Amino acid sequence: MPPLEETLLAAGLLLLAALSLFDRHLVRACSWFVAFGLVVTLAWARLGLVWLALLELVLGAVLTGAFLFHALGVTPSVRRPRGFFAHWHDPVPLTWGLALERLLPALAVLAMLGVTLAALDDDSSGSLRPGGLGLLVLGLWAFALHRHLLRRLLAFNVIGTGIFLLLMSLVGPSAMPAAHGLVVIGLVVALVGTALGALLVRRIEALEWAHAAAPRADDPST
Amino acid sequence: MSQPWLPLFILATSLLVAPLIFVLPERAWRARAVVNLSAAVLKLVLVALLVWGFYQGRDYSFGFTVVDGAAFFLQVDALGLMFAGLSALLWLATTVYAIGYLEDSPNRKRFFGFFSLCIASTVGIALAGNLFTFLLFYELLTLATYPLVVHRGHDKALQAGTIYLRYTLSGGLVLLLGVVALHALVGDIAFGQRERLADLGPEAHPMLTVLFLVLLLGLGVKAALVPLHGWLPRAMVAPAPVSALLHAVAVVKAGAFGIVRLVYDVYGISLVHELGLLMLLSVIATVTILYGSVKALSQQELKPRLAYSTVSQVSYIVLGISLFGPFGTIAGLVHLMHQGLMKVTLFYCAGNYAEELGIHRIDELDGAGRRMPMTSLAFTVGALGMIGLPPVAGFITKWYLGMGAVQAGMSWVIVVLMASSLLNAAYFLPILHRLWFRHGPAHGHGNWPEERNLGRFETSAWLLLPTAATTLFSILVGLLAGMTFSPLDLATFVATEEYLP
Amino acid sequence: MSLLLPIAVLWPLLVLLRSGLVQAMEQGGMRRHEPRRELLDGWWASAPLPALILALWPGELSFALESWLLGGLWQYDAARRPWLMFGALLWFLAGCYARGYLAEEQRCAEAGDESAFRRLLGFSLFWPLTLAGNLLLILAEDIPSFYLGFITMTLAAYGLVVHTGNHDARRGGLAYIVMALCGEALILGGLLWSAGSAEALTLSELRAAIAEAEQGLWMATLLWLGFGVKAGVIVFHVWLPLAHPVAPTPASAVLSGVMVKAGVLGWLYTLPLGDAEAGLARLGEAIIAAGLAGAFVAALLGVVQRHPKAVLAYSSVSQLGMLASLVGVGLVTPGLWPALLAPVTLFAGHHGMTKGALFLGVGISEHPPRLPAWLIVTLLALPALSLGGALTSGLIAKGFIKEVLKEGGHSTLVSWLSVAAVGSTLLVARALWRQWHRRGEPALHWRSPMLLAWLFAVLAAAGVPLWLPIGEPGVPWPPLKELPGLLWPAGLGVILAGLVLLTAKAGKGEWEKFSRLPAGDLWWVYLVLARWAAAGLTTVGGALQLGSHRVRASLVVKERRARAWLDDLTHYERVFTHLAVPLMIGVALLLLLGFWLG
Amino acid sequence: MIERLGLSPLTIQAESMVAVWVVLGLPLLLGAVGGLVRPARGWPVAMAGLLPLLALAWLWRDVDSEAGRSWMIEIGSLALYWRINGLTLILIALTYLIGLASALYTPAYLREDPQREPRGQAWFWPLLGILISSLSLIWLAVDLLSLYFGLELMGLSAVGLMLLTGKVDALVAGLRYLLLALVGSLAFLLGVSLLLGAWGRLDLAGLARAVEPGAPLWVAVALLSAGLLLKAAAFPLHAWLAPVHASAWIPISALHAGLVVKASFFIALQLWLVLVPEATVAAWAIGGMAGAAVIWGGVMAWRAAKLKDVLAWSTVSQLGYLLLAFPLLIGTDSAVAALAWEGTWLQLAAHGLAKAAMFLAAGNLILATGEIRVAGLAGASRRFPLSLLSFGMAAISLVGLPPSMGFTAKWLLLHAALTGGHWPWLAVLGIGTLLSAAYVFRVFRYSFIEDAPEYEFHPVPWGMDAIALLLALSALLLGLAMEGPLDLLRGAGEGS
Repeated sequence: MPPLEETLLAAGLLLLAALSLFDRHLVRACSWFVAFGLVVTLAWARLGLVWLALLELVLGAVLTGAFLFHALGVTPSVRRPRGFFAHWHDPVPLTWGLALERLLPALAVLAMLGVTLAALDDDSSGSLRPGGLGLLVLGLWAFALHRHLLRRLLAFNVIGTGIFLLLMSLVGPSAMPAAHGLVVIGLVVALVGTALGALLVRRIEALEWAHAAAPRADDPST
Repeated sequence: MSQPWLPLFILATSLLVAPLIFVLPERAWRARAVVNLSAAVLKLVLVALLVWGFYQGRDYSFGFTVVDGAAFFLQVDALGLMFAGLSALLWLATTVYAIGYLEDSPNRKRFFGFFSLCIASTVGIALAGNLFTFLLFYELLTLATYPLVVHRGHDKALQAGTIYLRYTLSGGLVLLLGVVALHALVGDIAFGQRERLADLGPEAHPMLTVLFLVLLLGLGVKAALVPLHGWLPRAMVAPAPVSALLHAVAVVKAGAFGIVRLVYDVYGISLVHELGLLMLLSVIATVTILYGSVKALSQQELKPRLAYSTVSQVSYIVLGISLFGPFGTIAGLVHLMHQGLMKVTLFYCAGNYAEELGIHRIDELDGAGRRMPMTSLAFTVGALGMIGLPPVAGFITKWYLGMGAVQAGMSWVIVVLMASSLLNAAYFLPILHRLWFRHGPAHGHGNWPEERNLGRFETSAWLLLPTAATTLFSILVGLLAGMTFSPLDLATFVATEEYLP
Repeated sequence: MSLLLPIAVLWPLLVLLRSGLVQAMEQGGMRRHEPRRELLDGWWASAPLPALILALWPGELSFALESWLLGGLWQYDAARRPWLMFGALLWFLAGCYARGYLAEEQRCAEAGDESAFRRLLGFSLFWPLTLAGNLLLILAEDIPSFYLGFITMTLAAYGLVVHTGNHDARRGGLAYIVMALCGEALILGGLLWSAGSAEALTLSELRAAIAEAEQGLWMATLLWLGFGVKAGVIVFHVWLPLAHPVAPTPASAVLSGVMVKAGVLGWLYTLPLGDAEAGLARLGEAIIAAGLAGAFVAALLGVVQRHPKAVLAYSSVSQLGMLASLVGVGLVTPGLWPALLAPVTLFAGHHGMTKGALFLGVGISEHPPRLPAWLIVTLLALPALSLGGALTSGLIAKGFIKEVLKEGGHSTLVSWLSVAAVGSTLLVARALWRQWHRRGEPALHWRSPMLLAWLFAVLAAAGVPLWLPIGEPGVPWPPLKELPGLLWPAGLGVILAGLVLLTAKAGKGEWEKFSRLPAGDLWWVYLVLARWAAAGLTTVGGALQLGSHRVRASLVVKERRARAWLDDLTHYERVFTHLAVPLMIGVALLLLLGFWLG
Repeated sequence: MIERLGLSPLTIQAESMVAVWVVLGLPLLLGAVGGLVRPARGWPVAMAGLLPLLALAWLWRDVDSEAGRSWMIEIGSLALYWRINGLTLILIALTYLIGLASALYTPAYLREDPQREPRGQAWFWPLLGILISSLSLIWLAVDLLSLYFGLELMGLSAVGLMLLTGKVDALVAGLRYLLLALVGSLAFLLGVSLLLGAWGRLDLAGLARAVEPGAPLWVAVALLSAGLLLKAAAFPLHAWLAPVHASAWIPISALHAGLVVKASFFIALQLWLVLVPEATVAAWAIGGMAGAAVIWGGVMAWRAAKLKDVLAWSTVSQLGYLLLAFPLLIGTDSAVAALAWEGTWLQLAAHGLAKAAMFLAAGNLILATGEIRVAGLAGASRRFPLSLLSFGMAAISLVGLPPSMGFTAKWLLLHAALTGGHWPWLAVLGIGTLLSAAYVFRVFRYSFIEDAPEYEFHPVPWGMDAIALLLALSALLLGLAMEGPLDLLRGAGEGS
């Protein structure tokens, strides 16, 4: 029976992840994600992985959040996104059928992992592992479901976090340094990936904007 | 004593000339001509040296391992020497011809570059000492000829090039599979190590039969055996020197040569006989001979008629080797040379008519013998040779084929020969009649399609000289077939080696 | 001295080369303003002279040439001597005759008539070439040389046949070349087969090979048929009456006098005549039957012809039929052959010279010399009667043959031959009659080479038994008591001819009905058959062509469709783009499944 | 074949370590310098490029004396395992060669490119340095942590390079590439996590001893492979490849198609050989994917309208050949595996050189004609014979016609397939040859058109042609001189 706070933590993580992934309002979703990052920091700290917590705080929550907001074009002064993020919602309408269909891959991964974990058969009692698995499934589902680039970036980050949690829950103490190494690299990669993605999104938007504005400029009537 | 360098030099004379030509600017036609001609002469001299050395009993071979179990191996034997000699000789003639033919036409640099590569591959095929090396040059030949086939660059040429590639690349692939399978079965076989396959014993025979058929399929495409001949008549859109070379030595002959190698030097004729495949070969050859002749009869244009004639004639080689016995062998081998000389002559003539008078159709040839007597004479000699009349070279082949057929107990082949002679006569003699006995523009009736006065003689001397030379050769190798070093002599030498180990 | 052999063969070629060079120089050089050189000059006429000299050489010669074809061996021996002699003589006479016969064209050519010059040039080139071939085939002992000579003669003679270049000449040429090529193919097959069975390279080996071979009968049949085309065996004879009338008269003379004999020579060279082991009696019987049939049928067909040369051509067919039946005897009764060879040779020589003289005479009757008419008629009738067996060489030859045949027990054949001789007489009578009808105005000077050559030919023909060296025992002169037996066919022929003449005089129209039969009889049948066959083949070929076109078109369509399909297929690429992550998971699952399976 | 990977025994030798570090670090250093200096001419690049080659020669001399070695590096409590053997050396040499060619080509290319992005130039050099170093690391590393690090570094720098053009379509394609690359890394990471969780170690030699078949291993390898195959653009996970190439800079395309996709393949194959050497069915499944890749890639290349698309799709197709290594190496007997081993690496090198040469030659053609469509090449053979010749020679290797390396590789693969009696792979190789001939000669067909309209064209500097030509020549002619390198490959594991 895992301790209550750990369970709560895991549940909070899942809730925040779900919110950040499925909130229809993008700025809000990003905000939820920052919150999610903070909770992950807490989780690491709770496990006694202080360095990891610190890294997660800086890289996972603060910098990633900053890049996400940058991508949206949202700054403290400008509160509403511009350009093609002006429409707030996902371009692809979500239907239940599609959502269920896209859940399949995530469930497949879940099944694979379930089989593995069952076979490993160690007496892990933490709630981190279910939490990690949940994040993984949520993230994969979202990744498969959404076409929106920013949402996919979010989903990617959530999956990454899920894998880190899973990893940490799996390894024994002898393998801890290697696991640390993996997570650190993974965090940095996630950040760089997010940053690149965010910058790209901005750039694409700027170019598209210019492209769309160009023909309009020589038509005075509009 | 082994002297590896001479075959390498021979290969290099045309292989290295290609980059040299590519480097020379398009406009430097004089320099290009000098390079081309000197390389061709050099190659001829080197081949002559090789022949001399070979008769002295010297051993020329060169080899290195490419990958485990497959070696690049050049070796000189009488058969290869024959083919190398033919290609060296015809390269010289065709180079001269091509210089004259392509005067003032675009893309000459490209043409001559690939032309040299084409010959390099042919010589490589001739000197190849094992199937791997043979395959190497065989494929290279496909590549080197493609730019020549599409040289004109118009739609028809490109279409022909595509079809050519479809056939030859597929054939090459099949051949590759066969060769690899043979390697997987017994490893690297140098040409002449016939006992390797024979030693496998009767339980390997089904496998060997299948492999033989696969290899034959691969080689048959280039040898234009029916029904794999479809590319050949279409490839006629190429310029005349290319057609000449394609038909006389390079592509078609490479296929036939490959079949000869396959039968004699890889499997060994006795093994093939044991497998019962000779009958199959002779039937294929017969069908090809008759089909090619009948198709030739229905052609209205000169070059396609010659092309179908090639389809028919090259199968004489296959027919020859399918006759179990020394005479059949001699016939097949000697036709390798004879057909080359005669066909090259005919194509030169076709090219001369096209260049000088713009003639492409047969019915435009009326009275051309008056306007271009030398060319027409050459054509006459070539045509009579094709029919198999003495004293032109073709007779020798036919004679030995007949002897071989009787020797092999396949007297029905004689009927094929008779029919083929008649068919050949039926499609060549009307041309000769038109040339010499009809009245045409030279007699004041009508006009030539596109007359150009290319030279002081009936046409440019560059065109006339090679034509005359090959004509002379085709007569001489027939008339003086009994001489030492004549193709017949060489072929007899090869055959006796084959049969009297 | 053995060099005489190659010289005899090569000299005509040198003459040919000379004519060619002269022509080339005239074309190349800017000498058009000068009058043309004479093409048929003395050098040209000298082409057969070395051969004639050789024929007079008493000894035997042989000439071997290692590197020639498959090993050349030329021989000059007693058996070849008569053939060479009468052949070369007739060639020479005909050559001299031609100089006069073609003098008119020569004048036109010199005056600048291009087409006349072309024709003459062709004649001047093909004549020696044909001659060279003819000489080579007589002298050759190795098979390739023999075949080379035969084929050279055959093909080059085409140029002589189509000399005038008009419609009839082309038709005659076509008949000639088509039949000749069929013959060539048969000969080639026979030679290859028989030579292959024993790896023979010389003609004597070949004969032995046929005698020994299991399928000797078939080889011999092929060869007999092949040479039979040239020798005018019935059914194959159609080219003779078509080609002879259109060829220039000297060419007709050598064609009929010498070249058709090449076929007979071919039989003698290749068939194992007189070989008791050969077992070809059945073929021999067939040959005799075919020969006699030819002799009769040709006579019947010939007498209704109008052109004198066509009549003479049929006469040749008839005579060669007799000759063929004699060759057949050589196969049926091999023991008789050694005795029969001499009369056969004599008969061939007699027929060659006489027929030559007759053909030359046709030209003479067209351009008669300024001599008394009775003299010309006599001179024309002399060889004619000789051919009928009534006079001179004909009488002696026939007597000789009858004697030998009777000794050999072939009396029936003798009777048949005698009956056939009636036909021969009728034929020559008809020929003379037609000549008389077509006679021209006397214009020729008596010293013209044409006339002299003809006169010499007539005399030589009459004296063939005197000078033809047929072998040791020599020609037996028929005893007087045999004469009636020998003369009756000719007499009967003359009488019949007279009767027919009288009948014809009585009712002109009736006679003309018979004369509608065109020369070349079966040729027209062949032509129709060939047309049918060609039409059938064209239909079949067209159908095949259409079929293959259809197949090709459908393939093209299919290919286009396949390409369109492929192009459509490329749209599915979007699926991979959209479903990349699910697909990745799918791949993982697939691999997992694979691991689980093994 | 696991012994040929040179995983053990561990040896530690200081001096070669230095050489290894130099080989790894020098590209980074030079990249940084390049980013600062931004060379506009080829010759400084050539001069600088000599340095890593010298370093490589040094390393080669050190290692060549023996069969190979592997060693452990400890960073704190982390243990990393690297090795060096003939295979590694050949791959590093290949990396340097293609990298150097691209680097040499770039200054001239950027001068000629009408739509250059000046900002991109500064980033090019450091990213190139990172890419080459990370590739070298991947060839060297034999523990999953180093491999993960190298893979991520390579992936990100490759994405960065691809984006340098700064055009919208490039960015969109790059973004998709980025996302998929990240997902692929996540799958990789997940697999690594499972392995680490199950057996507590990441070094391949140790894992090879430790692992036992079962669900954890299978799931882990399946996830690892899926991620790597996605990065390697194996069918059906190839969708990102063609659009990325369509708008990238030419030298970067050359580098990417020649090397980057192969790194993932290399890791995957290595993992399979170590972890699941007997998984025949799964290997056949990959073989099936390979066949589909060959056919699909070939068909798409044949139907593609743009020259670069042709090349990109041909990469997909050629990777199919490489994937045949799985069914031919996994669970086959030693004779087949020995042939396939050589064939695979030869194919990798052949395709790397040939594809790089083809991209460079195609770049020359595109720059010269200003046309990106294949149809725009009409008449090119008369105007740009040299570029076309380079293209052609590389194409020969791609099709696998003699005497090219591609031919030798195909020969070996065919030989292996025949020896093992794997008929489907024979068919795959055959169809692949025909399809590649079809798309290659389609390009030539256009180039030989004579009556084409005269496009505006300006020839490129000879240096650019020369680089393409040299690469193509090496792809074409080295095919016959492969015995030495193959010997190195064979000898790679015999020390153990």
